Amino acid sequence: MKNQKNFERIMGILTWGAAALTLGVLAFIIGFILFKGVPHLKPSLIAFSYNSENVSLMPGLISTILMTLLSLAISVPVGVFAAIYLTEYAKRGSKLVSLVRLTTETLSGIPSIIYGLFGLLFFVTYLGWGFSLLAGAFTLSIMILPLIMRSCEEAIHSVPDVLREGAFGLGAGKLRTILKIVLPSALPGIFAGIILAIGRIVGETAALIYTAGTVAQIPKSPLSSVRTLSVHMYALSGEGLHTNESYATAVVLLLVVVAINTLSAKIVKSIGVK
Amino acid sequence: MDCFTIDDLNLYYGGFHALKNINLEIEAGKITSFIGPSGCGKSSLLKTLNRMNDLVEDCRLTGSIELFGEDIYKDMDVNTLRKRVGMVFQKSNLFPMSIYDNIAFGPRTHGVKAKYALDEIVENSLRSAALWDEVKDRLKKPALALSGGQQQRLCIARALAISPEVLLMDEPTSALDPISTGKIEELVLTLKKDYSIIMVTHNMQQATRISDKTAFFLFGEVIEYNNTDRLFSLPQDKRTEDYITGRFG
Amino acid sequence: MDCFTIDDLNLYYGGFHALKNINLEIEAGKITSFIGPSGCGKSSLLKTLNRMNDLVEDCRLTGSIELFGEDIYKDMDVNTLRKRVGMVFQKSNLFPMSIYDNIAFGPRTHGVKAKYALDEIVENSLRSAALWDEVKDRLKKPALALSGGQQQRLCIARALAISPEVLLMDEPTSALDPISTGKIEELVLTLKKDYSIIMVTHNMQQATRISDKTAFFLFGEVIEYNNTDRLFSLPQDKRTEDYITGRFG
Amino acid sequence: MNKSKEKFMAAVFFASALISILAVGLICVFLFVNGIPALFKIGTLEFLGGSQWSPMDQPAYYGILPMIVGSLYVTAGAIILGVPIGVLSSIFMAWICPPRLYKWIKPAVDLLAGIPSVVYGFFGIAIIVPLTGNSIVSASILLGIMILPTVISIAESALRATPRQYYEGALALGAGPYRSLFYVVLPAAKNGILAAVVLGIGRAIGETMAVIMVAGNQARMPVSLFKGVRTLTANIVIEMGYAADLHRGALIATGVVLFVFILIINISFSALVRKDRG
Amino acid sequence: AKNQGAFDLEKEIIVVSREEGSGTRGAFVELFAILIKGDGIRKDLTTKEAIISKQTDVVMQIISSNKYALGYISLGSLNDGVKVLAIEGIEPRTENVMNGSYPISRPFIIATKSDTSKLTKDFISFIMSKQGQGVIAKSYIAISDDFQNYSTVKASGRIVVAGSTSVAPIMEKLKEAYMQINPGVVIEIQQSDSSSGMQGVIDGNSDIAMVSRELAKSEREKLTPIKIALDGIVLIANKHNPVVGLTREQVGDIYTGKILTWGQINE
Ligand SMILES: Nc1ncnc2c1ncn2[C@@H]1O[C@H](COP(=O)(O)OP(=O)(O)OP(=O)(O)O)[C@@H](O)[C@H]1O
Ligand SMILES: Nc1ncnc2c1ncn2[C@@H]1O[C@H](COP(=O)(O)OP(=O)(O)OP(=O)(O)O)[C@@H](O)[C@H]1O
Ligand SMILES: [Mg+2]
Ligand SMILES: [Mg+2]
Repeated sequence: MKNQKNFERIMGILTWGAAALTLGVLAFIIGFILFKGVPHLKPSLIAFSYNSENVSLMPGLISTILMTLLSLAISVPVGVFAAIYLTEYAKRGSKLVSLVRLTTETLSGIPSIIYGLFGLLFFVTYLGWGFSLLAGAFTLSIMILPLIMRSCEEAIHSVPDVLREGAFGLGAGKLRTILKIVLPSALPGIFAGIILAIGRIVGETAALIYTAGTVAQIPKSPLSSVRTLSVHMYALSGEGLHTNESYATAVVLLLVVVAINTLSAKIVKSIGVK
Repeated sequence: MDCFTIDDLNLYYGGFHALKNINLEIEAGKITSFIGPSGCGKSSLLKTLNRMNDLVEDCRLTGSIELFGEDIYKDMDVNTLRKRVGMVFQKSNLFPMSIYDNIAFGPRTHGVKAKYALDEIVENSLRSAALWDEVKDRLKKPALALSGGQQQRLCIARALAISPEVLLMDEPTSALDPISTGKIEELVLTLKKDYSIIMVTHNMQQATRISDKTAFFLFGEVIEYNNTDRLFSLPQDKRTEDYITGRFG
Repeated sequence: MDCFTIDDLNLYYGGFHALKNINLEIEAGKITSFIGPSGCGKSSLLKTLNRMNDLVEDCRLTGSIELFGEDIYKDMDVNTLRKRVGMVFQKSNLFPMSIYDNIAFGPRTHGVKAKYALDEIVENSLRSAALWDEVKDRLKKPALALSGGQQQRLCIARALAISPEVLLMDEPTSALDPISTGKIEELVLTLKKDYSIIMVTHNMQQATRISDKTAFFLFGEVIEYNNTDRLFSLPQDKRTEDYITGRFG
Repeated sequence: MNKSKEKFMAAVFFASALISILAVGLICVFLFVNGIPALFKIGTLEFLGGSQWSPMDQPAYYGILPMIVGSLYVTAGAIILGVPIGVLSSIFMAWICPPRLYKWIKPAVDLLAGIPSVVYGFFGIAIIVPLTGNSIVSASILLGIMILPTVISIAESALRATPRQYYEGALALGAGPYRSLFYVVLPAAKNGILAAVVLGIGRAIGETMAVIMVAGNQARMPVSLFKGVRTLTANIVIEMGYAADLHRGALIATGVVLFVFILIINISFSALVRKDRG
Repeated sequence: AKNQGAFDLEKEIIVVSREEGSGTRGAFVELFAILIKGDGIRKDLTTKEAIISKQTDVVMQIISSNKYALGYISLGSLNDGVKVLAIEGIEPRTENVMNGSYPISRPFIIATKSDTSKLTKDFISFIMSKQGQGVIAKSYIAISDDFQNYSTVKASGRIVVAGSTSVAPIMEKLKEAYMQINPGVVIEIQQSDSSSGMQGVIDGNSDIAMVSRELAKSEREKLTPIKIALDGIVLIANKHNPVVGLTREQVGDIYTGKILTWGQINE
């Protein structure tokens, strides 16, 4: 009995402590960014076009949003559908599935610069897209595909079989069962994967420098070279010339992330209710 | 006429031989009960009848099952089969959606779209399952907030909503109180006019009350299959007798 | 002596008034049944007795419940309460681990570590739940591969393994066949010597067969509470009479 | 009609799987085609076992052992710090945290996932490095923080997916909430948690931009936890811009080594899962 | 708090260097004889203990937060968070670099193919004009100050410039000045690194490469380099460091690991 009590107490402290630590670290990082960045926010930072004096982040902001949307538009359907295939269609315990899963997981640890070099070779040079929004988005899509696939697979797996049985038992085909019962139940898990993916897109630099380039402009076409906010910050800070503006950009980037996350949560909720 | 003809059926879960040489002819328009001790394979047989066992990994089967003359494992599309052979499970498996949507799921699957038609189906099914009065004011609330008994009745309502030809029920009333049970039994008796019903039950009284034929299972085998009153009054096999008297002795 | 004294208990799920002014004295060393139609609050009352309702958000309660004189909502540590008041649920809730580990979980929680002691507890509990012969060769296999009935019996074995003072059972035999039901009933009768037992059941025959006292619930109220034979033979309330005769009428 | 839709969508799912496999395969091919020749030219043993890395000298040395060891240290450090805190936090979020608090914590963790590496790097260099120097410890702490959101999000959704009745069943046996969580719910969610850990490790190994700001990046065998270290990924990122010919090949071969490195980790993890299932 | 208290001469010097291959390091190791070059032999003797940083601002951050650190950066990036050390008593000032008395500088180079477009040639002629060098002189060091005036040809078209991040800031200024005179021209600047910049020109993806180091032999075969500016390289230390200057030899000894503590310098 006493052991039990101690266990409860210790684990309680550890659990609350861990959560507090996580939040503390987050608060600290955000505080740090705000502290360093907010004093340097100024209207010229959001001028419509960039030049070396105003170092405007507006083109970067728009490019980031476009890059995120485009990358997700490519990789979410492919990733979710692939996960559906692997979990619901491929034979359970099939060798191929295990191989794909293993490779996928493994790729999640390959540094993004390798994806960048691949994108440079394949999309930029071989397909002739040049440094462009499109080349960047495709490269990032490949990069986040493992993340989407894996979290989606896990989410689909955790949907209880009795629900599938229930739907099948009513004569629903596989497709309907998956789309109407399994996917809605798996939505929170899939969403978690998407949030992580958004994080990687928004935060990526190395892969983009080699594929989307670094031109700070509002893209006129998918084949325009762009500079996302992350790359922008990297470029600003690198030579130590615009470190303050770089922190100010980080503040804006945080706001963008919050906005994107909130928006996607809303979207998921509106799908989930039905 | 026979609705199901089961021929020399064997079922294995991996290495475990769960059903052994089953031969049964199940009559259309009748109510058939499966009885027997826990673990004897009643649910397993029921599931093979609408191929729910397809979902179980490692589950293998030999022999044949025909539904009105068509081999359900060869000639028939599995979704069509399951629309024709509805099922209510032992454990409630409601979807995490509203009461209304749970019931509407089946009809929607089979093409009913108009709201008034769905409304009608939902109301009728709920009435049939003796649940209408309790839930009519909260049709849009999540189904999972209902009590155990209410959930099970909702499962029955859901199965009725697709108006199948055959209805499989795996202990559909095991979580119900006598009043609802009575209502369901009544309902089952009404449905018998148009549908064939196969029901697994632990309640021998229930089997006696409503079923026309009864099959007694033991360790994966059918020990005895006969008209219900005959099986209960004049069991041919010693083991059947032991079992049905076990309750009272 | 009373094991539970329930005083003026009211229970709300959010705005829904699920239990109304319950006053009950439950005797120690006896078997008490709760009967009543589905949704009348039997499970809800049972859960308040070991504070499982604490987990339900929005669940609010007034009045008091005493276990052998101690107020369980005030004086007592909730884990101690739950060790003293064991519970078997309406739906099987086995853990996704081996049969052995399922049963050993409780004793391990309460400090039993030695393998031989655990082995003994596991065997005894399984025997008591009439499951030993069926599973003794696969104690290390996952519990969830068992049939519905076997799972429910395993849940009972698991509850017995912590040797509680009071045993709450929410329709523990609703998924069981008569033979196992008979065994469990026998077991319950044996346990009565040392334990107090409270059981929700839909089976009035079961209530008659084993319980000493019976409480009849309707829409969240206790309509009648009396010695079992008296309640069934001479119901004082018209509604009780309607209900208990409903089955046969 | 319904049938053809089923068929069509099944084909779409299959095609998506193929595309994914193709994409994943292409990256692998790219990696191996560009890396393996260099590996052979340098000599596998000299490459993997050599402790001197000076590819721009003449004669050049291509020994990546220091970086292999460095990656091991830093990754292990990140796991030791990040995984327990992450898993504990996910338990907190999925089961303990009051809903009112959850409304705030969840977006916060999502935000943590959305902070770019570069910003983590700024944070590391401004806050962590002054305390622990450009060192293994600094890199581990920073990476430990960076893998938190990955571990937390995935583990949390796995934990959430475990049926409530497991938890209730354990409570009803008199187990306290934490015992119920750690002995019943956590094991039930094991596969999802392992996936979370694997992806977290992947993130830790693959991360570069932040790490190179705090790790010191010395290409020599690690000497102390409070001295700098160069990881495999840092090696690639630092030199790729200037590398040509064999040097470039050697850097991509470093990627191959990383791939194999993670593969080994993943295989051991999935063996762990399988052993338990059987 | 860390910077308070006395400066402990027994403490090790925290040596910070740039990554091998970067133009800054290339110039630095050559000028301080840290690099040995001979027939088929090339060896960079920089101590293995040196912290390697890929970015100038990271070097500055490390120096500004660590009392015992020593590093080097481009003169153009200098800010007042750190302290500049004189070399052989000479302050690193623009005029000292130009007149050669401050010894360490490196060239900023652009490289093109010999058959590059007319437009590109015009842009280059702008860079090498009085106007262009004037732009450079604002933050970096012009090659010299006797250049021709640039005369407008009202050109139009697109030029892609790619390469070193060190050169990019000044290239951006040049671009803006040029585009003001020639509004019809679009100049895109891609910053990555010297090598991929030159590779881009060779592959035809870009027109001008920005290079912050000497060209390799293979690169010189395909590209024509033009020196457009000079950049001084300065040694920087923490503001709490009492040392004000170093000799060439001391710098070399510190960076090759022969001098380990600040105390050894005063001897
Ligand atoms: N998926 C499965 N894998 C392995 N064995 C199984 C599986 N499903 C059932 N079994 C086994 O097959 C046998 C028959 O199970 P079944 O569920 O058909 O019994 P039942 O007669 O319905 O019992 P109950 O009355 O308890 O529901 C049991 O021994 C059970 O353990
Ligand atoms: N968590 C909950 N939230 C809201 N309402 C609930 C909740 N649990 C139960 N109820 C409602 O409280 C009432 C009593 O439920 P309870 O489960 O106690 O019934 P019961 O008598 O056990 O029924 P059954 O015999 O069907 O199990 C029902 O109307 C039910 O819908
Ligand atoms: Mg069954
Ligand atoms: Mg109940």
